[in-house]
Amino acid sequence: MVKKLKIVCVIIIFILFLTACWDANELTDLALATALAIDQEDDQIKLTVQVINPDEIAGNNFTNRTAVSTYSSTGETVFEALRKLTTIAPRKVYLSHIHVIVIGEALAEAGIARNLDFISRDHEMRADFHLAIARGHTAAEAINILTPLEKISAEKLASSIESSQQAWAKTKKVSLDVLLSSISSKGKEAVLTGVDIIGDPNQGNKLDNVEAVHSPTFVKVDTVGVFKNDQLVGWLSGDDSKGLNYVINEVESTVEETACEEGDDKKVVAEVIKSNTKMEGKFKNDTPTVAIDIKTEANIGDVECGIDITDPSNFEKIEKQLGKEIEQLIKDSIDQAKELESDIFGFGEVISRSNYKRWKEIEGRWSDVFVQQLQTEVNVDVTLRRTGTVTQSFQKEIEEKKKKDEQ
Amino acid sequence: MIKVIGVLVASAVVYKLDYPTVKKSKSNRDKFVYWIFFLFVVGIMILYVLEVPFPNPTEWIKQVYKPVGEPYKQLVERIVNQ
Amino acid sequence: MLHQEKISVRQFTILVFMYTLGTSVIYLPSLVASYGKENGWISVLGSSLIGFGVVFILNKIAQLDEKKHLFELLEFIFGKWIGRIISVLILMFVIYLLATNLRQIGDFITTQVMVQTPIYVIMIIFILVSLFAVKLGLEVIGRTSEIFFPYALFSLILLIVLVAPQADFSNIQPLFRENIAGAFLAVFPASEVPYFQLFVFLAIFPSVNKPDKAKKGFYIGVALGSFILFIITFMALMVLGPDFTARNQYPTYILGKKISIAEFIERIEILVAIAWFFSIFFKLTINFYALSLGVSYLLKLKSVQTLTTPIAFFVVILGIILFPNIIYFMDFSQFYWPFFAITFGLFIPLLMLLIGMIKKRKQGNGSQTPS
Amino acid sequence: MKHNFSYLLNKWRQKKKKSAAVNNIPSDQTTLEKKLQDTVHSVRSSLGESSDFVVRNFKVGNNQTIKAALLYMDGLADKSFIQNFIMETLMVDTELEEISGKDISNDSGQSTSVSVSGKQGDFFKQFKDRIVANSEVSEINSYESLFQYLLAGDSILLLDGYVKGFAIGSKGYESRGVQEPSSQTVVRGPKDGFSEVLRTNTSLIRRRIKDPNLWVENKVIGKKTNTDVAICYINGVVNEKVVQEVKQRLDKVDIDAILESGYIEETIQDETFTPFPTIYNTERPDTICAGLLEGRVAIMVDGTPFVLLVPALFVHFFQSSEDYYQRSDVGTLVRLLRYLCFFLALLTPASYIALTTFHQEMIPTQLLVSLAAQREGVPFPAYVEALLMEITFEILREAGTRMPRAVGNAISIVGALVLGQAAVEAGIVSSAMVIVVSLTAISSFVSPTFNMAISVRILRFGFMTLAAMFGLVGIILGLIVMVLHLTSLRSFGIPYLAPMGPFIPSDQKDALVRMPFWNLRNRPKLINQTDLEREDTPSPKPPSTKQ
Repeated sequence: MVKKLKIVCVIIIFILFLTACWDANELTDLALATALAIDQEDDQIKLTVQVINPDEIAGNNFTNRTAVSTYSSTGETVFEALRKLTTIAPRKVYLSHIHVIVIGEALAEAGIARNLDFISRDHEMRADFHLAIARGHTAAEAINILTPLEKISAEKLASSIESSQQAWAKTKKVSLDVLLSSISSKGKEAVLTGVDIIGDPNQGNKLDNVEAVHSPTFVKVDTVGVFKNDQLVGWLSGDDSKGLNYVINEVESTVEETACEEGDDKKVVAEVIKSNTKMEGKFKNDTPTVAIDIKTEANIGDVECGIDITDPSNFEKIEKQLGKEIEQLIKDSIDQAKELESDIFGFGEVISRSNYKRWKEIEGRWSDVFVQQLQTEVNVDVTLRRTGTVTQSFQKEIEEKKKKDEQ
Repeated sequence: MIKVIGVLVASAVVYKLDYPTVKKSKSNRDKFVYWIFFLFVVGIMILYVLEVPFPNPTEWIKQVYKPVGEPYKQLVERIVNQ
Repeated sequence: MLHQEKISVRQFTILVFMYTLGTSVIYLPSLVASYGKENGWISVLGSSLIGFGVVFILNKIAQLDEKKHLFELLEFIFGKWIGRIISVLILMFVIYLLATNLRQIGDFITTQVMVQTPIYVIMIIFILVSLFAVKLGLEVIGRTSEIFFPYALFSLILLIVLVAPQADFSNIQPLFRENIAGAFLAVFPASEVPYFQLFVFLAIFPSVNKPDKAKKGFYIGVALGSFILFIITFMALMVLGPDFTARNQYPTYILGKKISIAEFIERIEILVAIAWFFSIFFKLTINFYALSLGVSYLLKLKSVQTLTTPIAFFVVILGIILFPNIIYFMDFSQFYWPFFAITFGLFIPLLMLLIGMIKKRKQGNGSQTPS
Repeated sequence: MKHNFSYLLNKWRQKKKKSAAVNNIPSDQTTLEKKLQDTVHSVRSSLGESSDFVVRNFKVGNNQTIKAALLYMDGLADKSFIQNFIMETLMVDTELEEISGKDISNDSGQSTSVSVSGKQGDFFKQFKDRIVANSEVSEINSYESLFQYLLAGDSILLLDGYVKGFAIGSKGYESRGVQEPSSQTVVRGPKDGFSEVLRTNTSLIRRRIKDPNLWVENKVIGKKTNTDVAICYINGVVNEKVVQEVKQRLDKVDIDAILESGYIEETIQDETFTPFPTIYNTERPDTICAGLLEGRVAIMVDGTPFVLLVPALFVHFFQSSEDYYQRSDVGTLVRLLRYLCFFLALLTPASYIALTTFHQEMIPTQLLVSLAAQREGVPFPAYVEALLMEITFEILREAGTRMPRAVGNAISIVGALVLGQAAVEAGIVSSAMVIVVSLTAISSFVSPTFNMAISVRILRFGFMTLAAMFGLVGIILGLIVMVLHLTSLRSFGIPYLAPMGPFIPSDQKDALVRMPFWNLRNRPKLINQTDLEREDTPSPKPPSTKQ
């Protein structure tokens, strides 16, 4: 009985098999896309896809061809442009391995919401890519730049966004779900990393660019684009982005410096190894206020002057100065955001969490409230832990020697 | 037409292989009911491949539960999208 | 006569667990998030309470006569004709359920995994596997569930553990402030999926070798299933945020996509889907078995397996014609289905219990007087 | 139509049976002829004047009055034994003068005497009691028993004027001695293996289990071959139902020849249409003994070193006797490794096909790029490529086993260089596929039993096809079907997947893992139901160092 049924299954499956494999795609039929660039061209969307040339990366015999190639097409929508690509691209463009989606500045200023729906809807898209904005250039140019070391330039872009956030804290990596939820949230605005091209973009897409020891053209990520709703309204400088990261508790590691003496140009540099932020919203005499409480741990990484860091009082002094520096960073960053009228820190959400009723009252005009009324109390507490492999700097001896020489 | 033949061939194969399991029960009632059901399902499949429109049972259920379903729908819409 | 096979209490418990997860594990977060937003998890808790209530009622019904299955009980309680009419209605509900489940699998696979494959192919291969299981009988189904249970449980727990680092508590704040009414309203549709369908287990209840322990097993299965549902919903809300959860059709699958540990353990969402295939396979099979049992009983057939093959193909056709598109399905499943389910999943069992109790008391008095 | 046909077929078969019985001369039940030469003649003619049939005519007794004949098969019987211990006693040691006249019943007589005039039975008895000085002597009455003994290697002594004869045990055929088994080798553990002789095999088991409850029952199966089949079990430990079932099934076997235990295996197993073995076979006596001690039944067949063990469950095919000779943690790890390899051997090519053609998103980008680079220029789809490579491997493997040893090297060179390296370099297959196939091949050889490896090989192709059609969904559905099939299987009434499905907690100690001996208190529950307690070794505790 069972045996017969098995035969039924097998036969039916084989009948299906005759017409099956609808979804099978051989690897050789796929163009693996690693980056997408979306630009605005006149009224249309210009979509550029960077695809891998696998033979150049992992094959046995390398030729002079580049490891990646890009294809562009234009259409009314992203989806249409993507499908139009099939007329140019030799293979089916496969989107699951996209690392970066770069959006052109012009498009970002016009509003990105309508282009994001396709990206969140398509089943091939995974949610693990980074989004960025091309600053000052078109997005297509940004993904056209060839990079040394990493053959797939999209991967270089993704990894530099990640590593600069991790070690430098001057960018902000943003994934699709974070972007969408900040765009749709009432008490928070979105930010996206900016990608700058240093050098000549036309030079950058040629193989010469990577044949030189020092590539003349390269991409750099150290700014953050600020959105209001879904439109790009301005840019935060690197330091301001760092302030942003401090506030939203995304600093993993960065470098802070402070002058040895007041007004001195010689610095003591500390490496932040851990930072933890707590935000609390409250209403002080009807003024919405957010208290930002940051606890930072740092190690001394560089001492340029002869300050005696073995002296505990000096140590404390440096801690305090560093705290002030960070505080200043944050204040500048908030000022900048207020100037752009965009609550990128999510202060609105903080307030709604602490006092929901009052939040409901101001929810409708939050943007104005943020700019005009919102007060912030920043409190930074820096703790220095270690001093690296040496304690006292040799600078002190040099200074003393210099003094003796002068005498 | 080719689709109908396809369905018939497939049904014949299924019948050929499945019927012995019914035959084993040695009950005429079982066999009879099996034939009726089988023919019914084959009929439906043929109608389906001929793209004959079927009445949708979901619509009937909707009709039955309309008196409660509609007010509930409005209630949900009011509460969720307040 | 249709009941020679025996399954153990452990197997019964696992089947209940699988059935509870069934279709809901991948849909529920989205449903409750669309109603209750960040407080959606409350609805899962609420619905599991209802679930326990349902199990209580079902256990009581089973207690009326532990040797009778659902359809025999119906005839016993309501008399021959009314009992049969209700049996037919219940069978119609179960076949509808079966077709819907099959359609849900088809929809999931054709939206997430294999987009170009025609939906009927997916439905056919799933129902064929299920047919194979039903043909082999309840004993085999029970044992197979024991084999797959560790994987299903382990992979769901693994999913929860692996996405836990990305959980952000602020996503479910403010607690108990907003959308409370929605959260409580969602209890109703949230309990229809797993709990108002549990009455199907009355059909296999008499097959359990130790009926008194099976009652406890029923509770344990539902408790474990609800717990996993709750944790998954909670995690989906915390990791994806209520908006994203509500917007996605299959948030649990997206949750799997979020797994990324040390850039090495990632891209393993299909493993989540596999765990789900197992649970829905058992749900499908139990419904299928109950359906075949009912049909065979009503038509006085010798074997449960007689009509399985025609039913299997009928269900595929039914699954295709029931819902012309996914929005129609979502609308129906949100606003009409809960009423449809509660009629059979709660009202009829309640009625059975009430009349059954009265009847039994009468019988008990009757039998006591002569002695 | 069909009915008619099968009816006719059956009739024809029955007819054939009858006619076969008629042709058989002499008929089995007929007694021997009274005249010696007649008997010898009919034996000779029924053996078709075979050249290895030897008849030695001689005379015994006073005045050489009694005609006798010794019949034996050359090659089956031990010639020197016949010479020294049968012929010599009969012809030399018997004092001829005294053979007549003396009273037969006179036991005090120093020498043997035989009287022709005495009563037949008495004379015959005398012969049996006194003259034939062998330990194994039995009377024969019919041709059936005559042939049975004769063809088993015994010598037949016939006396003129009697319808009875003697069968004297003189088996002494050439046989391979006890050697190291070639199929299941171990690093640590006994190195002896079963041989082709049934008696040797039972002795190997007896030597290990010195218990009167070790029972060996004989059966003769095979209408033509009359093969000895022994059922061996430990009474009181074994599950009686299983023994009954084995006996019943063996009784039902109606086959003309049993050349190997495989014949028995196929005729008595529960389900015929399954790729999975439901009967265990091994060449290792220690494995069989362990099985007997668990309460299982061994079936030994004369003429093959492969002994069957029933019931055989899925887990048994992943247990090697060495697991128990090593420390339990090592045994456990190795056992888990075998399960892993089972799945690797089953699913690696299928998963490769599914991942590269359906779920490219699951492969990390770098790996995908390198896979894609390898596949550039490969003309076949992944499925065809995998199929080609798997079939090639199967051919190589089959060639390797059947080849004469001397050619073996050539095969491996052809396999490794020509098919592996050259095919990759020529761009016909990708090197990733070579890795996949090699991994699969090696994994399938990890299995300690050969027949599980075979079933994996069969199923692998099914899974590959499913993967090519539906990707991972197909693989999962295939797995579900496989497990459903496995759970529906039974081996002599015991569910095949026990103790996992049905789950038996107490039997888990020796299923996926092997617990230390002091933890394995009980025998497996499902197989054995009577004498559960296996041992009571306390868990070892070092003497306390504290005073």
